[in-house]
Amino acid sequence: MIVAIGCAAAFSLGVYAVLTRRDVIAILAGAELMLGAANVQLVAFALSRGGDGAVVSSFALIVLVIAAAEAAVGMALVVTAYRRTRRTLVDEFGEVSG
Amino acid sequence: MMPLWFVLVAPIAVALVIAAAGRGPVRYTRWLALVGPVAAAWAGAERLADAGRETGVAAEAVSWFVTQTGSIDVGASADPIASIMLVVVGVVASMVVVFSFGYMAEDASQPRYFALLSAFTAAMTGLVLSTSLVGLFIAWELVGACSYLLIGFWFTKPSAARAAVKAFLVTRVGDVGLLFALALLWRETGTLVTADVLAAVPTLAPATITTAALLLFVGAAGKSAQFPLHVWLPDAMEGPTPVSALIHAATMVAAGVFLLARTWPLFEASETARLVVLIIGTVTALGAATIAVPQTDIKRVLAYSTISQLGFMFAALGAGAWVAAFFHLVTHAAFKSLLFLASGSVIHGSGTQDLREMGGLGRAMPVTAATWAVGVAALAGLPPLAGFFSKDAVLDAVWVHAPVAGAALFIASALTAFYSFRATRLAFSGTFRGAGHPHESPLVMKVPLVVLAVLAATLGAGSWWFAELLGGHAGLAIPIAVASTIIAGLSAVAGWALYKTGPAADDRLAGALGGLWRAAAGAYGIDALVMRGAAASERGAATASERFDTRLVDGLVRGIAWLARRVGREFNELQSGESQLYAALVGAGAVLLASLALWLGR
Amino acid sequence: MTFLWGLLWGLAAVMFIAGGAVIGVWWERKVAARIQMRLGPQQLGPAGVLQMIADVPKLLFKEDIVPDNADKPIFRYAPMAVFAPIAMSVAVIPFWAGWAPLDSTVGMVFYLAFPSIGVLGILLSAWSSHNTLATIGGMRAAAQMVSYEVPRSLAVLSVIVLAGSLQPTEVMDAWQWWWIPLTFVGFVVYFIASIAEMNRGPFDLPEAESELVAGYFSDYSGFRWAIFMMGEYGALISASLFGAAVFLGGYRWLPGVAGLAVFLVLAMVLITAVMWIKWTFPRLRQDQLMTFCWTVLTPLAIVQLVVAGVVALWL
Amino acid sequence: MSANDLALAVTVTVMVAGAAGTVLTSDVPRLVISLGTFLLGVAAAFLVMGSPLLAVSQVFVYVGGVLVLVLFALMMVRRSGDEKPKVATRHDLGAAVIALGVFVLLAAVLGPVAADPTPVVTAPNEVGAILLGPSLVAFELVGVLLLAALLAVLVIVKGGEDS
Repeated sequence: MIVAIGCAAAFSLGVYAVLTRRDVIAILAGAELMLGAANVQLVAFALSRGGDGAVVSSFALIVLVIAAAEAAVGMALVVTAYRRTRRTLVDEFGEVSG
Repeated sequence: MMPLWFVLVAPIAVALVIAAAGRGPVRYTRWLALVGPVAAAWAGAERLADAGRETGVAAEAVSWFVTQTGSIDVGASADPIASIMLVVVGVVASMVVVFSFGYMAEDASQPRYFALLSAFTAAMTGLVLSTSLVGLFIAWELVGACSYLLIGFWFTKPSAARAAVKAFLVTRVGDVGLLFALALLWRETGTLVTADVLAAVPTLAPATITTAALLLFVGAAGKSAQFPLHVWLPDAMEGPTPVSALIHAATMVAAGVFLLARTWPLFEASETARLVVLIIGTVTALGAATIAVPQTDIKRVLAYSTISQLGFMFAALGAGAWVAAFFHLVTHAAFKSLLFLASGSVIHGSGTQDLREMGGLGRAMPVTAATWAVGVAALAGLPPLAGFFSKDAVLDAVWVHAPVAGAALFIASALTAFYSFRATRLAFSGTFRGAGHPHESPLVMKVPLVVLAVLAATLGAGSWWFAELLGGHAGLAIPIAVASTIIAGLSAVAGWALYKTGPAADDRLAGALGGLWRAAAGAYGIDALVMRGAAASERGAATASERFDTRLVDGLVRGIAWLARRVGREFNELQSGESQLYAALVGAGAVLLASLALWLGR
Repeated sequence: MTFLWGLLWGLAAVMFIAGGAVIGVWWERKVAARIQMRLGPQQLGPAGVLQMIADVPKLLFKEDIVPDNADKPIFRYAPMAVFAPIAMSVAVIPFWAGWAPLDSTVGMVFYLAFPSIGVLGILLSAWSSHNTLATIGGMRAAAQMVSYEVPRSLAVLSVIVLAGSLQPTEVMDAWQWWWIPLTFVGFVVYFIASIAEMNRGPFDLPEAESELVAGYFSDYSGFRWAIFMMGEYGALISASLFGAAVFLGGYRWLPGVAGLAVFLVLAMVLITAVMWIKWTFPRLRQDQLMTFCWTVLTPLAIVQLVVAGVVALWL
Repeated sequence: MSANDLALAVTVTVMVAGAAGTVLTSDVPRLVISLGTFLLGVAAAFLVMGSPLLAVSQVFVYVGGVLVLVLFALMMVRRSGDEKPKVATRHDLGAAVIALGVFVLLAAVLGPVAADPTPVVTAPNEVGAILLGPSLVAFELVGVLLLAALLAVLVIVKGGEDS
């Protein structure tokens, strides 16, 4: 119960960050919040349902690695975009939308 | 035994080969066009030789598609009727093809021409052989399509293009009737295999039978140019003359008769339908015969003659004598295709279609003149030529059945003899009135004429065999035969004698007959009437559908477009390129949907 | 309970490191003085030991300057974040047969993972100084440390593969003398990468006095500066201990207390070697630093890992 | 409340506090510290739930990797003069409602069904056995994904330099 509600709270805080931050990097930070919360919830739920610890851990590990890869690519995009446009606010990427 | 599939497939393949080979090798590939007709004639003859032992055997039948209420089968079989038709189609078509070698020799579009002829042969044999009404309908439409393409063969001529369209549209009216008939029969019997449908006739309500029969007759009337759907046939003469011989004299127009013969049990079960067929047939026979008299175009004379003779056949059908009608079909195919080919030869040799510009051709083209004479005599019903026997059978049947109609047909046959000999005298006697030097046609054109002339002269002898094969009554009704011979002979003499003076006789006759002559010359204005009526109804329908289209359909479309634009403009605001707004919408949507799912799934 | 023990050992480690750092400074000075003929650490007291006693009060009593423009709370506590992870990492080093302060089942990864938190501390302190030179230094440090973590981890991985365990004590149990020649390349990679990790020369670009005026800690003074120094020496000690243990066999050479002594001597040798290198080699350029990491050390570490893997398979 | 529950409650509280800080602060270092707090909370939660490997990996990958990356990127693009750089935010009621909706939904759905876990201590070799056994394909795919990400980053950054 505590874990579920806590993770839900952290997750929705991440949602809020993604929705309100203007800064792409901060938006990525919000996404990290959601990923982390979801991962904890995943492990907690699996264990409370009698899941095999090793399987759960391996699964969560894979999630973790993929999320890290996503963050790396995201950062690369941000830095490149910044180099080209000197901007990192989502509002300012208007021209990207065409 | 020639397999039926070969008869069907070979002409199609040949058509493709000829069309694909193109103009260069057409001198050789055009001979391939003979494959289909010869195969058809061969197959039909073989089966006729076996007649009585193998009848109505489905050679190949497959379920085309299966529905909940039944399956639609298509197949091919050759019963005696079909076999006879195969022979007729095959012989006439092969003669026409050979004739065309000469007639079309100068034409640049020969590959198209011979490919179409071959395709037509395939369609016609398909129509004849089909075991189901669906297959028949498909072939029926293919025949119509080939006819359209051949009438409009010289499509650069506006009149030819118009005639093709007219023929296509008018016969389409009949085809709708046929389609309705098929729908009705499908609903009532659950099958469209011809034999099954006919076997189910006794179980049907009389009204249903009458309706189905009349609808079938509408289809047949369209294809066979019966009043008032005959208007396309005279115009169809815009096509090459051999095509007229093949399609518009011998085979396609006979398809209506064939259809009624094929579905005869339906008509046998319906007195009303037969009466309608009799009336229409008689009116057509008499009317077309009168129209044929004042025509000055040799092909139009033959065209109205064809309509008239088809009216004879339908009158016989209406009188219940389908065997007589079918026999007349066969003999008519022989002598009318002969006449058309001979007229083709005349046109080829004299360079004109106008009777008033001919004359004296008998000396210039003796073979043509001799064969034409045989054909004319057969058409007029002079003994002992083929036409005599078949027309006698028709007159006998109709006279016995309905004397009024019989009398009308006697008049019609008198007129037939009259206009036949009028045309003969105008064309072949006297001196040449046109320009240039008429000359005899080459050998390839003369051979078919001779063959067909022999057939036209001798087919009458087949009368007994024919009756035996199809189960009609044999023999000659002597009083009728004598009467009709006398009438035809007198009329023929009258026509011959009256036109001693050439075209001037027309003026005298016109003066004597007054308005009647002019009316007949103008085909009683039926053409204009029909076309105007059709045009009016068409325009009404067009206007209605145009209104429907602009108001409702376009309105709907425009309304949707307006709505889409409006909605788009409203939502334009949303698509600002702000990814976070999208994310917010996705989030809101997810929450809404999930809560909805939770609320509903409770 | 694990937590409490961890906490306790962490505290002990802090003391250990702090003490070690002070000694290390003295020792370095001795080494440096020996090499560069400096006189202070040689002559102040017996063998110059009083130098370190003079150093400590000097640092503690210096004025604690916090720049006006700095983000003060972070400026104040960021150094702790540099030092603490290094102190924590000492907890998993196996000192004795079957004993480490925190004998975690994932100790090897723990050791590699926690110092990377220190990078965060460096970046934060650099950022909070609000000083261009500090920021550049911090970013250099971060780039350097994050990069050199890769070959370092790969090098350690070869030992992990050979031992088949992530638990330091088990690794030590499994250790064989012939691992030294087998993992020699890995050890060298580990050693060099560790020097880069602790931002010591010749990899001390982030604090290059001549360019960046001491880099990320240029605004620090007094004991906060001392914490950075402790962090640096702590990293030096920790890395030397860990390398001495898992690569060189640590206490396995001799039984009992003698083993521990051997272990510490080995670590001392490594520490001295690091100092020797610092005072001998010139500083690298930034691009040379990165190129060296990614084109020399990382491939070498991977080759080492493959060799170790093949041998582990063959065992 | 058992010690385990207490430990869970503490870690979760740390997580939520870190998350809240990440969302609310507009100051770059504090944002990073908050995010670090959250990530360490996650690692602690993994540890409490009996998976030290996950905890250490979390620290290794996120705190030492991703977080440094975030801070690095922030420093790189927010290095503006004297003025204190802020992380721009547009607090918004609609977003708050949506986030609240997500929270209510998740809590309402997961709260009743997800009891707090009793820790299952997992040895790293077991995880390794799973990863290299039944989940080998997934493991290899992750490897491929990481390689792809590496290449993608290289391409992206190089592409930025070229033009």
